[in-house]
Amino acid sequence: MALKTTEVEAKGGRSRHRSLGLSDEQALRIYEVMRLARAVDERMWLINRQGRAPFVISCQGQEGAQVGIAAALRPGSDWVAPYYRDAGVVLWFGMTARDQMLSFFARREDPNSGGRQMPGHFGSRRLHIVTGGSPVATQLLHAAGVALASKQRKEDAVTAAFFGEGAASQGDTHEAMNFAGIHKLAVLFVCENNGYAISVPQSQQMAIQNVADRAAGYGFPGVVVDGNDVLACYEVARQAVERARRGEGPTLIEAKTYRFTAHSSDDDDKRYRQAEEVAIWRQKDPIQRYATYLREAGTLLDPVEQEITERVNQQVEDATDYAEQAPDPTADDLTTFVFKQELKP
Amino acid sequence: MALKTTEVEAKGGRSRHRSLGLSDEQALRIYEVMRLARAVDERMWLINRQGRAPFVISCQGQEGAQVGIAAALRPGSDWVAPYYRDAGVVLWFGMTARDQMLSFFARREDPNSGGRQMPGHFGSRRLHIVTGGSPVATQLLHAAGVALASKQRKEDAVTAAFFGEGAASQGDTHEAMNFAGIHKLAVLFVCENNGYAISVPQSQQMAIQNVADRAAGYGFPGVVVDGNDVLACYEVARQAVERARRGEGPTLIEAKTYRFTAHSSDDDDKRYRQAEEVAIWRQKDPIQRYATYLREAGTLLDPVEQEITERVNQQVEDATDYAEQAPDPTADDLTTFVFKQELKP
Amino acid sequence: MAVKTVIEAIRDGMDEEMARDESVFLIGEDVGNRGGVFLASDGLYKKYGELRVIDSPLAESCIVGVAIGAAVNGMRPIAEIQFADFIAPAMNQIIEEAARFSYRTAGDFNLPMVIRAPWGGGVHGALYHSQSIEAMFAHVPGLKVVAPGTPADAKGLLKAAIRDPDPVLYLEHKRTYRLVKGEVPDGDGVVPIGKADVKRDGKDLSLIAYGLMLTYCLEVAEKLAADGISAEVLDLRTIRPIDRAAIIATARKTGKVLVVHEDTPFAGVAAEVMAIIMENAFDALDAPVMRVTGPDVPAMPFNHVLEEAFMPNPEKILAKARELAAV
Amino acid sequence: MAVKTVIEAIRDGMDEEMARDESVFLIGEDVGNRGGVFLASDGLYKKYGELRVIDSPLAESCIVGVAIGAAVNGMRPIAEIQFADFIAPAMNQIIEEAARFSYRTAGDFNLPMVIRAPWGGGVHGALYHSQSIEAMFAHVPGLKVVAPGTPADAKGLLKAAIRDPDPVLYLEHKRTYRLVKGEVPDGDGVVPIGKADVKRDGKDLSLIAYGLMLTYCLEVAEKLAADGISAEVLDLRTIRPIDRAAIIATARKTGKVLVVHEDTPFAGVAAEVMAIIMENAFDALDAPVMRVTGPDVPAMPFNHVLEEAFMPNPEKILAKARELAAV
Ligand SMILES: Cc1ncc(C[n+]2csc(CCOP(=O)(O)OP(=O)(O)O)c2C)c(N)n1
Ligand SMILES: Cc1ncc(C[n+]2csc(CCOP(=O)(O)OP(=O)(O)O)c2C)c(N)n1
Ligand SMILES: [Mg+2]
Ligand SMILES: [Mg+2]
Repeated sequence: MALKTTEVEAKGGRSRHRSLGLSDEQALRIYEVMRLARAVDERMWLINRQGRAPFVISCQGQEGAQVGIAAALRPGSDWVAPYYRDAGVVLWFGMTARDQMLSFFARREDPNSGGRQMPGHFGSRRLHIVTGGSPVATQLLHAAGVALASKQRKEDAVTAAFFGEGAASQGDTHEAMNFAGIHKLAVLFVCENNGYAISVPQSQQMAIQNVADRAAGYGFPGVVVDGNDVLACYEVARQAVERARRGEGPTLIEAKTYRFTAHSSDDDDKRYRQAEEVAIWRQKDPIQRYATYLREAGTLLDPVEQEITERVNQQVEDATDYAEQAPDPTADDLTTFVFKQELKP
Repeated sequence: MALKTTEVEAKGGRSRHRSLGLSDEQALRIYEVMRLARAVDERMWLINRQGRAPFVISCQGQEGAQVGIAAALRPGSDWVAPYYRDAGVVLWFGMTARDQMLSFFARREDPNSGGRQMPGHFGSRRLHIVTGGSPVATQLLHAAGVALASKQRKEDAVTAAFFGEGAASQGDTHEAMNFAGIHKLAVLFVCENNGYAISVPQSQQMAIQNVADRAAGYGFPGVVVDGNDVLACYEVARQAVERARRGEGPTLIEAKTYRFTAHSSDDDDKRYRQAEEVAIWRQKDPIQRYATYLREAGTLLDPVEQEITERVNQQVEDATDYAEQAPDPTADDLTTFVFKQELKP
Repeated sequence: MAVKTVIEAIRDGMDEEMARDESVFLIGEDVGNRGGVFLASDGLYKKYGELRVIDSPLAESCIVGVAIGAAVNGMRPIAEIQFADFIAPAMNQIIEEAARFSYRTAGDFNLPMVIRAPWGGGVHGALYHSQSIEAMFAHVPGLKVVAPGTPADAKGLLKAAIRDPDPVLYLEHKRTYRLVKGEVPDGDGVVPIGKADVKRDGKDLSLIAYGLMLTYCLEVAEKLAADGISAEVLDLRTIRPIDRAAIIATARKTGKVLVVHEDTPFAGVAAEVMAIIMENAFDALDAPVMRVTGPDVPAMPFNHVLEEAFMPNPEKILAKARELAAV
Repeated sequence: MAVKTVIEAIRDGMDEEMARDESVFLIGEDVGNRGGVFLASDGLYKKYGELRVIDSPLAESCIVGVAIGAAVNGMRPIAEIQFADFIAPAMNQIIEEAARFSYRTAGDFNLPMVIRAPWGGGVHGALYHSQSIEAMFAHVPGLKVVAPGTPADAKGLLKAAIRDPDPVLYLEHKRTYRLVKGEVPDGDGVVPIGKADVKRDGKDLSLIAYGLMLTYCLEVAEKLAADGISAEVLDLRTIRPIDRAAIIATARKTGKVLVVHEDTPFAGVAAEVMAIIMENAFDALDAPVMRVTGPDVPAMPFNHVLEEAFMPNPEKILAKARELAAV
């Protein structure tokens, strides 16, 4: 039942984005958010390696899947339940570089958690980003619940839950897909399959090639897509979103991708994967690849690229400066908000 | 990937059991165990309705799947992890009517639990029946673990885990199948799909027709079989056992069946299913159906049937008398065996 | 005022809140057509339809996880766990998710949701239909835990729980369902979460309990009165946040306290009550605080002899209370 | 005797037991090639191969459930939970299954298995890499729970746990891994489960702790000595079955007890220690037993200011100990 769409790229040629209904501006916006996600991430590593912040966890390599899929949603009315790599998703949904950096430095102003959670633990009620903790896969059930509420109120919002192929092994993943299938909920289950769960390769995680094949067991379609092809990701997500809005139920999208960095700043990926493998995947960098396409399509002209680069750098600089200076929480902040309180003190 | 074998019955005709490699004795033994399971169960309801015991949970209607599949295993060296309906399985594996009744009356001598657990919570280390609690689906992981140990010690034992289609919704079911698939463990996952989980119909339990279709998501075959056709069950189980012993990994067998009774003596099934539906399924009684076949095959002659009936009745009488007289545990038994103790006091 | 059973009070409480607020809905195993295995939701499926009374798949993590998501998106779910004994598959969603949503977002998210779970023994339920689970959950900051013992409190606390902006674990003692009857105020009575209740005034010693044990302690107090011992009975009602002031007040008043619960003793609610008294009323004690609890074994056995041996009952409580009174 | 860190002691303990007994094997996330995220199993995959050092899928219920099954069938699994914070998905398998196998079969089944879980904070681990989980599990009869604080105890208790016929939850404090060094006896030293250890003799007051807090309490005792206060330090080492005799003895000896843990207070281990003392040494107390614990919030925040505010540390313990000494 898993529909292979890896061949999607062939279609459309130099005006592929237009044939997908994306204007040049939209296509460039996607590019810019991917660039921004990458740039913030790179800066965080730099700062971490200088000992100025204790922890990074990265989106690098997965920006195509993240932004491509998020771009098919409607920020503000649709919902996302991202996981820790999904900088690309949350930036598309309205988080800023500054928000990212405030979280990275665990400042009081961090909109995700007030400095309580590690970086990468996104959440914003206002932006419709469901708060995430560290335990993997729990968010798939939250997404199903968010979608249930939309159905109960007869709203057409779509909810997308993102997770790794490791998280697919958790019972919650099964329970969420089963529930969403039964109730034909408007959910996109998006598996960013980067081949590893920390050190554990896919072959030790499951006996199958495609996580997407599991969708058949829940009565909805599974789609495999090249996660490093941002437009292909956009395309399958758009189809899934349309299906969901029509009330036809969930879709499982498996984006095959790769992470460029170690699992996190606490990990040493040389213990479990070859430098050559990383190098091969770096050749398939979703940002480079998209840039090449956009240049060939005549959409990304040199001055435009330069402007984007400047804006991105500017945001990273500003965000870093702002966040590094921003105040820490105080010891008094330790005991607030165990329960709902009407006002932030 | 789910291979339909509902047509199996057509093959073989009047000597079907012989073409499956079952001698007349074996075929009759299967029949007798089905009869015994049914007879003990019926007696328990009678006693319960008389107020002499507080709780029954039944195998009635599912004996074909239970005994047919168990018969493909080797009691003593193979293992089973049954669920609460599996009287047919444990009787095949060496439990006796007396054991059943001791458990039903919660006597001290109850080999499953010393009167601690409800009836239907089977377990015997000696008989290779993994102890079951009430939480559904946990036993699938236990079965995977038992099979892992067999693999680690390079033994060819096969382990069968039994569960309902409701239990298939639990995360543990997913995790167990995934693990067994990865390690190609010698496990049979046997889903006795009786269409309901207490009151919840299959349509509210999953969006698919066949639980067996999920096997594809774990890299091993799924088979649908008519659970009321004991020989068909035996056949698919034998194939799955052979595959497992060859080291080729698990099989998911879905036996479509029905429970004749309410969920348990605490349930009122009139609240959620029609008398007509029950009546239709009673027409498909696996015991009647098998008896008809055996008679037509010339295997079940009247005197044989009479002997079997007498033996079964005899066992039920003896078991009831013995167990009803048997002593209860004493208050001192409350605190023993929280941890391993060398001797039963 | 009408006399109701605990189960009726719960059903009424759900019904009234569902009528009052469209965002309230029920999800759990067999809660729909079947009306729940204890008939707690009998009639609600017909009345409110399949979008508001949802038969879930057999998966507790799903029940709670979906409830969390729905609460995020503006609903007020009541998640029913069929028996408290089957809550463990949902532990991760309850403890690591629901209890931490507010804290981990510094108040940006809150979860107005109730988890209802029938608990406790004395119903021939054996190891897996008799458990006490309150200590484990009460240990977790970020959850509220209530355990009413009377129909009025059952209804009033259920309403409070449904209207509360935070996750509440609502424990309903199975044995009290039809055993305990009492007046239930008409109208929209809410019993505040976090307030214990002196169910009987006394001066010689205090019995502190909740759930079924409240009924037993009231019985014991009656018997003690016949001996000339005046026992105060404090019904905790809410286990978390616990009413420290009420505990300290009764300890200071009588100087002798007996805490009673069915749950096993180690790091249970009684231990915490003892610690609170140790820290706040040590100087007022005339005797060490004592406890009567379930025994230190994994769970309640099926056989009736063993079940009786397991359950605290009026006789056991009375014996200990007399011991305490005599110190 | 060689000086080792806690993490080395654990690695050595696993290695020696795996060499000694072919039925011992390790299963968990990243324990294989990667050697565990803390390198606790570094080298073992190479040495013992893929059938004895198994990289599990990312599923804790699977890890524990498979370990249970393997233990049923003659093996002695060590199940590693990568961080104690991620044990909740396995709660059902641990509490409702592993802890009840022996009891529910009246001794027919027993499960020789160890669940290792790195716990505790002070490592910038934030809400989900810093948790204390001991109270919830210690509450459950049928489980043994150990929490060593020194390399020698870490190794000796690990060996005891692996050889034990029952399920043991083995808690290793992450902060002690490389911080705490000490002599580890050569050879096959087993530290018995269930025995506390007086790590420092004293007569004026008692500090009771385990895990990282042991190290802090020893530091505090040193400082108190400078004030002329003689503090006894009792290391529980095993939380369940708790060493009641040792607790009662030290309480009777000094008459003043301070219990210290990182875990939140409500119905925690300190509450149980206080209850035990209340019940058994009330008459010997010169002051109420006191506790220093983590605060009553869901979990330890990431930001260093908040983390420091959360963690008990020698200063906070010292202040409370002085308060107690002065009563
Ligand atoms: C329930 C749970 N167990 C363990 C962990 C520790 N952990 C964090 S990330 C991770 C691997 C996740 O792999 P995958 O889902 O493939 O996502 P990826 O990091 O590869 O994007 C593990 C084991 C966790 N966060 N949650
Ligand atoms: C974890 C858990 N939740 C709930 C229950 C209560 N319960 C007992 S049996 C049952 C239905 C099981 O249905 P199914 O798996 O289809 O088996 P069947 O009884 O139909 O044979 C339920 C909900 C339980 N035993 N365990
Ligand atoms: Mg991955
Ligand atoms: Mg069923």
